[in-house]
Amino acid sequence: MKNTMNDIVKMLLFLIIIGTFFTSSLVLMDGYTEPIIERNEIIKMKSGVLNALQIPFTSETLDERFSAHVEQTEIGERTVYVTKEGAVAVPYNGSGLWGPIIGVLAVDPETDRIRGLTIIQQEETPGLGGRIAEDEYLGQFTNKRFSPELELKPEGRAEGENEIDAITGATLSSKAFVKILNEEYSRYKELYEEQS
Amino acid sequence: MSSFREKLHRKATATGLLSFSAIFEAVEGFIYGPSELADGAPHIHDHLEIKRFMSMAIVALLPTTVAAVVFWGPRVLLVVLVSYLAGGLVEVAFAALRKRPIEEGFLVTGLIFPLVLPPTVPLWIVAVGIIFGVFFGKEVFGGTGRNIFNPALVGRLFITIAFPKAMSTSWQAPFTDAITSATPLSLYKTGQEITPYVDLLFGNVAGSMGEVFSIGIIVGGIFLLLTRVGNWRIPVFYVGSVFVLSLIGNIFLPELIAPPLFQVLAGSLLFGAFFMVTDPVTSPYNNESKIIFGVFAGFLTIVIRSFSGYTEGVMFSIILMNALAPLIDHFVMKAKYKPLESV
Amino acid sequence: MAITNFKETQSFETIMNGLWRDHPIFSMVLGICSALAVSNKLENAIAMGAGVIFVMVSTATLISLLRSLIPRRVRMITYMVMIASFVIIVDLFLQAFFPNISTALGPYVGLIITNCIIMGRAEAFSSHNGLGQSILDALSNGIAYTYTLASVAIIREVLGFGTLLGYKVTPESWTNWVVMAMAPGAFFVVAVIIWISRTAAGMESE
Amino acid sequence: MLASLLMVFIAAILTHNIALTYLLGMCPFISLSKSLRTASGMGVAVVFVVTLTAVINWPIYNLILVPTGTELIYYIVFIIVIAATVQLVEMLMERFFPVLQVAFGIFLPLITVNCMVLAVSLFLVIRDYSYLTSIVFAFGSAVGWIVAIVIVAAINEKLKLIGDIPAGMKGPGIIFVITGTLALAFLGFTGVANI
Amino acid sequence: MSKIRNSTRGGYRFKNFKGKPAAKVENSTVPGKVTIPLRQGFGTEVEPVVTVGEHVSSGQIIGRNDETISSPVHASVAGNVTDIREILVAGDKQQAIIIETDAGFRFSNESTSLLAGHSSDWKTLDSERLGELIYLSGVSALASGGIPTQYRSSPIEPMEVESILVLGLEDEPLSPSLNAILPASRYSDFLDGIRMLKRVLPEASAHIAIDTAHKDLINSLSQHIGDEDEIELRAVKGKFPYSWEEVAVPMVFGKRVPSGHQAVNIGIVVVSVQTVLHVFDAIANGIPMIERTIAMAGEGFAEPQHVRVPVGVSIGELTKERLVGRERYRIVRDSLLTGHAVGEDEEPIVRVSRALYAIPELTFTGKFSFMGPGTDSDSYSKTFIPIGKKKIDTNLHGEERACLSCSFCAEVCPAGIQPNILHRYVINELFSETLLQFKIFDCIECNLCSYVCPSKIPVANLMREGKKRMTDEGFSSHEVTESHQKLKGVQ
Ligand SMILES: Cc1cc2nc3c(=O)[nH]c(=O)nc-3n(C[C@H](O)[C@H](O)[C@H](O)COP(=O)(O)O)c2cc1C
Ligand SMILES: Cc1cc2nc3c(=O)[nH]c(=O)nc-3n(C[C@H](O)[C@H](O)[C@H](O)COP(=O)(O)O)c2cc1C
Ligand SMILES: Cc1cc2nc3c(=O)[nH]c(=O)nc-3n(C[C@H](O)[C@H](O)[C@H](O)COP(=O)(O)O)c2cc1C
Ligand SMILES: Cc1cc2nc3c(=O)[nH]c(=O)nc-3n(C[C@H](O)[C@H](O)[C@H](O)CO)c2cc1C
Ligand code: SF4
Ligand code: SF4
Ligand code: SF4
Ligand code: SF4
Ligand code: FES
Repeated sequence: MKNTMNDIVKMLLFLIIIGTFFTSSLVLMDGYTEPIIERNEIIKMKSGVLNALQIPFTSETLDERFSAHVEQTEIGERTVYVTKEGAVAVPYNGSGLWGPIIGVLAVDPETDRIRGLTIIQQEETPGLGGRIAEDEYLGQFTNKRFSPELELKPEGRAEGENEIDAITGATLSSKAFVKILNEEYSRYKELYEEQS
Repeated sequence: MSSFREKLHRKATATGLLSFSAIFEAVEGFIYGPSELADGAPHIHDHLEIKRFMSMAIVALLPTTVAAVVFWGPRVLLVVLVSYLAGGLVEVAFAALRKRPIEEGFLVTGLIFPLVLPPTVPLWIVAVGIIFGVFFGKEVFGGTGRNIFNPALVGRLFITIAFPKAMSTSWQAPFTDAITSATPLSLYKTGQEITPYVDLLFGNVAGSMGEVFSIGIIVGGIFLLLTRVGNWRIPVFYVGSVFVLSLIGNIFLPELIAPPLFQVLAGSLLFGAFFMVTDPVTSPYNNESKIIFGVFAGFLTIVIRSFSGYTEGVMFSIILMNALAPLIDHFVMKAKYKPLESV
Repeated sequence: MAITNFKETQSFETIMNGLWRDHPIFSMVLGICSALAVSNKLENAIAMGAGVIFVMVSTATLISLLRSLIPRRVRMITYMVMIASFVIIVDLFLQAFFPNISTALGPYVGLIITNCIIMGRAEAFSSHNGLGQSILDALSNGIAYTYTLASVAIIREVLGFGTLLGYKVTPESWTNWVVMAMAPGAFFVVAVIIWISRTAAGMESE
Repeated sequence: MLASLLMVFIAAILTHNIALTYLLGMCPFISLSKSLRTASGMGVAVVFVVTLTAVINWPIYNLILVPTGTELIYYIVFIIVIAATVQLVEMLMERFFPVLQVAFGIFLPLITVNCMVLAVSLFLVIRDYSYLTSIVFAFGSAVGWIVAIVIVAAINEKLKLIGDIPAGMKGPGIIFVITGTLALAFLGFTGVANI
Repeated sequence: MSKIRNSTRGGYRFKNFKGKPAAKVENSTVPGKVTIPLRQGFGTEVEPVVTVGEHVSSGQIIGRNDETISSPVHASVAGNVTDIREILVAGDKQQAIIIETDAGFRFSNESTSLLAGHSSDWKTLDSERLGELIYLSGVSALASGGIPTQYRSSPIEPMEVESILVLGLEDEPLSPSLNAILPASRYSDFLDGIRMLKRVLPEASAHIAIDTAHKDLINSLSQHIGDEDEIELRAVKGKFPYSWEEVAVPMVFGKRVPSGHQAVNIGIVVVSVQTVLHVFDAIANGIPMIERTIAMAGEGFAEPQHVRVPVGVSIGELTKERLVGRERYRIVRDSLLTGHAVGEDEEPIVRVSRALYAIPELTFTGKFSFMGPGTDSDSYSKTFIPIGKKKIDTNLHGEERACLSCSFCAEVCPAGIQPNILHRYVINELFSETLLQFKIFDCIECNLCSYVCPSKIPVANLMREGKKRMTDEGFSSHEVTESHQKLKGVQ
C-alpha cells in the first residue's frame, strides 16, 4: 500500500518535472522563433503582393517599397492592397487538383485588366500541374481581361483577351486555377461595386 | 540435320556463358520442337503447346498490326522491333541469371505493348516502357505465368504517367503527318463530339497504333475466342457492361458519358477486351470471377473515361482489375466451397 | 588504439548494427513512410534526415540519462512527450530558418513523432544502455536512415527533375520522368534499393 | 453539403488515398499485408482508431487549443489522445466485444505508433475542415487504407501459390512493387473527386 | 425410351484417331503357358487350391477364398501347374499360378469344365442358383465393387442394390468398339444378361447408357426391350471419363458417389456391356471367366482389331505376331490415359483387361511443328485444323512451362474441382484444411488434366501427390457426409 502510494507520487512528480522541463523549453524556443516566423509570413505576403503588381524590389528594399507603393485596406471581409495608380492586389485561395492554391492577383478594377499575379503556395504535381507556378505560364495572364471572365483554351489556341492557354497534360490544374481566379475576382468585384 | 542439332546442343552446353545456353535452348526448341516423351500415365498429350498458344495470340493480333503499318508506315515496325529487343534483353537476362527457360509469353507482350502506343512515340520511351513493364510487371514476380499485373500495361501505365506530354498530346490520324491532340475520346470529353462510326470501324481516327482498326481487332478477337486460347467470358461481359452502363449513363449525364456504341468502338476498348483481359495469367481463375472481373472492368472504364482527367479508362481499369482479381477469386472460392462443417 | 582493437569494441558493434546489419529501413522495414514521402528531392531528404538525427540523439540522451528514473508504467507516454517536444523544436526551427523546406515537407515533419525507428530505438536500446552507447546507436541509426533517404532522393531527383540539390545535372534534351516526383516512383526506387541491398547482404527474408 | 461530404469520402479512398498517395501507414502495411486475415484485422482496427481520434482531436484543437492560444503543443496533445484512445478501445473491446478483441486486439497496440493516425489528425488541422468533414475524411482515409492493404494482401496470398520471387525481392521488396503498381493504377482516378 | 443426357461439366471427347480397332473379333491361338494372377478384378487375393505339379483342366477353379470378399479364379487352359510365384501385373505385385498348356489343347466348350447347374432355360433357375453361377464363374469380380451374391463377392448384400447401371461408352481414345463387343447376334443375350442380374438383385432398377455415337445400337436395343422389362435405355455422350462410375452415376442418377467410396456403397452396381455378356454366358452356357475380348489398337499393330484371348496369356506372346516393331512403340494396358505401360512382356492378360495399345514413341515431331496447321493433331483447344484421322503418340508435344492459368484443366475436370488452383498448393506444399475445403479428394485421377495442359505440367500426378501428402498429414480422404450412416457395406 505504502509502496504503491510512493510509486504514484514518484510518477506524478516525474511527469510534472518532465512536463515543466519540456514546456519551458518549448516556450523558450517559441519565443525565440516566433518573430522570425512571423517575419517570414510577412515577407511572403509582401513579396507576393509586390510581385503581382510587378513592382521590383530586393530583400533589403522590401519593406520600404511596400509602404511606398501599397496601402492595405479592407473591403467587406477581405484585405486587399491598393496602389496609388488605382491597381489593386487581391489575395486569393482555392483548391487545385491536389491541394490548395494560394496567391495574389493584381488587377485594375476599372478595366478588369490583369496587372500580374503570383502563386505563393500550391501542391500540384511538380513538372506537371506544378508548371502553373512558373513565370513562363503566369506571364500570359498579364493584360488579359475578365470580360466577363477568363476562358481556358487548349495550349496554343488562346487568342482573345480573355483567353488563357491550358497546360497540356495538366488541363485539370489549369482549369482549377482559372476557376479560382474567376471566382475570387467576381467576388471581389461585387464588393468593389457595392462600395463605389 | 540432326547432326546440326547435336552441334547446337554441344555448343550450348559447352559455352560457359549461361545466357547463351538459355538462348540456344530456346532456339533449339523453336526449330526442332519437343522431344520429351510422356513418363507414365497419361501416355498421350494434347498437341497444343505454349509456343502455339502464344502464336495464336500473335496471329490474332496480325490484322491490326498490318493495319498499323499501312496507316503509319514502316516506323511502326521499328517500334515493334525496339520493343522486342529491349524487352527481350530483360527476359533473356533473367532467364540466364535465374536459370529458367526463356518463356514464349514475352512474344505476345512484346507485340501488344507497341500496339497500345501513340504512333509518334519516341523510340527511347518505347524501350523504357517495355523494360519497366517486363521487369516490374513480370520478372520480379518470377516470370511468365507468375505475374499479377499485365506486363504490357504496366509498361504503358508507367510511361503514360512518367511522360505525359509525349504520351497524350501527339496523336496522328492515319496517312497524315499532322500532329493533333484530339482522339475520339478526348473530342467527346471536350465537346461531346461523336466521331462517325464508319471512321471508328475502319480506323480513320487518331489513336494508339493497334487500337484504331476496329474491324481487324474484332476479326482477330473472335478468332482468339473461337480457338479457346482466349476465354470468352471476360471480353463478353466487359464489352457488355460498358455497353449497358453507358446506355444508362448517357441518358442521365450525356455531357459526361458518351453513348454506348461510341464507347465500344472508340479508344482501346475492343483491343483491351479481346487481347488484354484475355491474358490468362492476369485474369481470375474461376468462371464466376471472370464474369465479375468483366463487369467491374466495364464499370471502372466508364468511371475513368467520364469522370477523371484521363481518357485511358481501359488501361487503368484492366490494371485495377488485375489487382482485384485475387480478391475476387478469394470471395468466389469462399462462396463456391462451403467451409467444412466441424464434426 | 589500433583499428583492430576498435573493431572489437562494443561501440563498433553498435555503429555497424545501426548502419548496416539491422538497417532500420531495409531489414526491419520501419520508418518507411517519410522515407517514401519526402525523398523526391535531395534537399528535403537531407532536411528530414537531419531532423530525425536531431530528435533521435536528443531523445536517446534524455532517455538514457533518465532511464532509471522513468517509472515503467508511464514509460511510453514519456518517450512520446519527449519525442513530440523535440519534433516541435525541429518544426519551429525549419519554419524560422528554412521556410521553403518547411512548406515542402508539410505535415511529414510532424510525423517524425510516429517514425517507428525513433520509438523503436528508444524502447529497444536507449532505455537499457548508457549515455555514450545510446548516442552512438541513435547517431548510427539516424545516419543510416538519412543515407537511405538520400540515395532514394538522388535517383528520384535526377530522373524526376533532372537536377541534384536544385542544380541541373542532365543534358538539355532530358525529359523529366514525372512519375519519379510522385508517390509511385518512390515505391519502385525503394523496391530496387531494397533488392540490391538485400541481395548484397545475402539476406533471406524470413 | 451531402454531395461535398461524399466527394471528400470518395477522394479519401480513390484520389487521395492515405497509403497510395500520401505513403502513410506503410510500416504495418508492409508487415501485415502478407495475409488477408491480418490485413483485414488491422484494417478494422485502423478504421476504429482513426475515426475515433479525429472525433476527439478536432474539438480539442478547435475548442481548447485555439482559444487558449496553445496550438504550439498540438503534436503532444494529439499523440497522447491517440495513445489514450487506443487504450480505451482496447479496454472497451475486452469488456464488451471479446470476440472482436480476439480477432484484432493484437493489432491495436501497433496503431499507436502508426504515423497515419497522427497524419489524419494533422491534415484536419492543416486543411481547416469542419467537424463533419473531418469525421468523413478520417473515416474515408481509413477505409482507403483498408482497401489498399486488403488488395495487396490478396495479391500476396496468390503469390504464395504462383510466385517465384527472387530472394532479395521477397517480403518488403515485392510489396513495394505491388503497391507502386497499385498507386500508378489509382492515378487513373485523378480528377474524379477533390479533397 | 431413349433419352439423351449430357453432363453439365467436364470430360473430353476423343475421336477420329489413327489406329482405331476394326469392329471385328479374331480368336487368338492357344498360348504355350498362362499366368493366372490370384487377384483379378474386384476383391482380395484368393488362396491357390491347386499345387505345383497338379494337372488342371480349363475352366477349373484354381484359386478361391470364401472367407474374404473375393471371387474364384480359373485355369484358362488345360495343363500342369508349374509354379506359384509372385509376379507384376500393371505395377502391382501379386501371387500367380503358372500353367504349362497340354499339347494338343484346343479352345472349345467340350474341353472346358462348364459350371454345374447352368441352363439355357435360365428362367427356370432360382435366384440363389443364378447368384452361385455368377460367383463361381468369377464374373462377380468384374464390377468395380463386385456383383453382390449370397457369397462374399461384394461388400454389400444383393438386397441392398438399388440400381444396376450398364455402360456402353467408347470414351477412350482408340476404345474397344461396341460393335465388336456387342454384335447384333448377341442383343438378346445381352438383354437376358440384364434380366438375370435383375433376378439376382431383386430390388434393383436397371439402366443402360449407350454412347450417343451408336444411334443404331440404341434404336435396335430399344426395340428388343419390352415394357415389362423395366429397363431404362439412355444415350450418353462418349466423353472421357464418362464410363467411370464416379462420373456416370451422378449423370444418370443425379447423386454423387462420396469421395473415398464406391458406387456400391450407395447401392449402385456399375457393369460394362461385356460383363453382362459374361453373366449370360456363365448362367446360360456355364462358361467361367476364362476368356475376354480385348481391343488391340494403335498404329503399332499391323491390323488394329479385337481379339478374343484366354485369361493369363502373356502380352509378349499375344502381341509378337501382330506388332509392326516392338522398339519404337509403347504398349499400354487398358487405357492410354490411366493405364500402365507394359515393361515386361511376361505380364499376363487378366479377366478385367479391356485393351492393349501400341503407340509410337515419337521423339521428333517435325521442324517448326508448333506452327503447322495440324491436320492430324488432337487438342482440346480449337487451335488445329484436323481434317483427317488424328495421330496418337507418346510425345509430350511441348516443353514444360509455367502454368498460365488457362483453366483448360478445370474445364475438363470431370470431378468439377479446380486442378488449376489445387496443383499449386501441392507444388508449394501448402497442405491444410483449405485443400480439404476445395475438395482435393474428389479427384478421381482420370489424368485428363495432364492430357490437356498446354504447359505440360503433370497436373494429375500433383493431385495424386497432394492427396497422399494430405493423408499423411492426417486429413481424411473419406468424405464425411450426413448420409455416412446410410452408406452400404461400410463398417
Ligand atoms: C501522377 C499524376 C499527377 C498528375 N498531376 C496533375 C496535375 O498536377 N495537374 C493536372 O492538371 N493534371 C495532373 N494529372 C492528370 C493528367 O496529367 C491528366 O492527363 C490531365 O489532367 C488531363 O489533361 P490533358 O487533357 O491536358 O491531358 C496528373 C496525373 C498523374 C498520373
Ligand atoms: C464469342 C463467344 C461467346 C460465347 N458466349 C457464350 C455465352 O454467352 N454463353 C455460353 O454458354 N457459351 C458461350 N460461348 C461458347 C463457349 O465457348 C462454349 O460453350 C464453352 O467452351 C463451354 O465451356 P464450359 O462448358 O466449360 O463453360 C461463347 C463462345 C464464343 C466464342
Ligand atoms: C459470338 C459467338 C457467340 C457464341 N455464343 C455461344 C453460346 O452462347 N453458347 C454456345 O454454346 N456456343 C456459342 N457459340 C459457339 C461456340 O463458340 C462453339 O460452339 C464452341 O466453341 C464449342 O464449344 P463446345 O464444344 O463446348 O460446345 C458462339 C460463337 C460465337 C462466335
Ligand atoms: C490471349 C492472350 C492474351 C495475352 N495478353 C497479354 C497482354 O495483354 N499483355 C501481356 O503482357 N501479355 C499478354 N499475353 C502473353 C502472356 O500471357 C504474358 O506474357 C503473361 O502475362 C506473362 O506472364 C497474352 C497471351 C494470351 C494467350
Ligand atoms: S485427374 Fe483429378 S483433377 Fe485431373 S481432371 Fe481428373 S479428376 Fe480432375
Ligand atoms: S491446363 Fe496447365 S497451364 Fe492450364 S491452368 Fe491447368 S495446369 Fe495451368
Ligand atoms: S490417393 Fe490414396 S487416399 Fe487418395 S483416393 Fe487414392 S488411395 Fe485413397
Ligand atoms: S468407414 Fe472409413 S474406410 Fe470404411 S468405407 Fe467408410 S470412410 Fe472408407
Ligand atoms: S513510419 Fe509510417 S507507419 Fe512507420
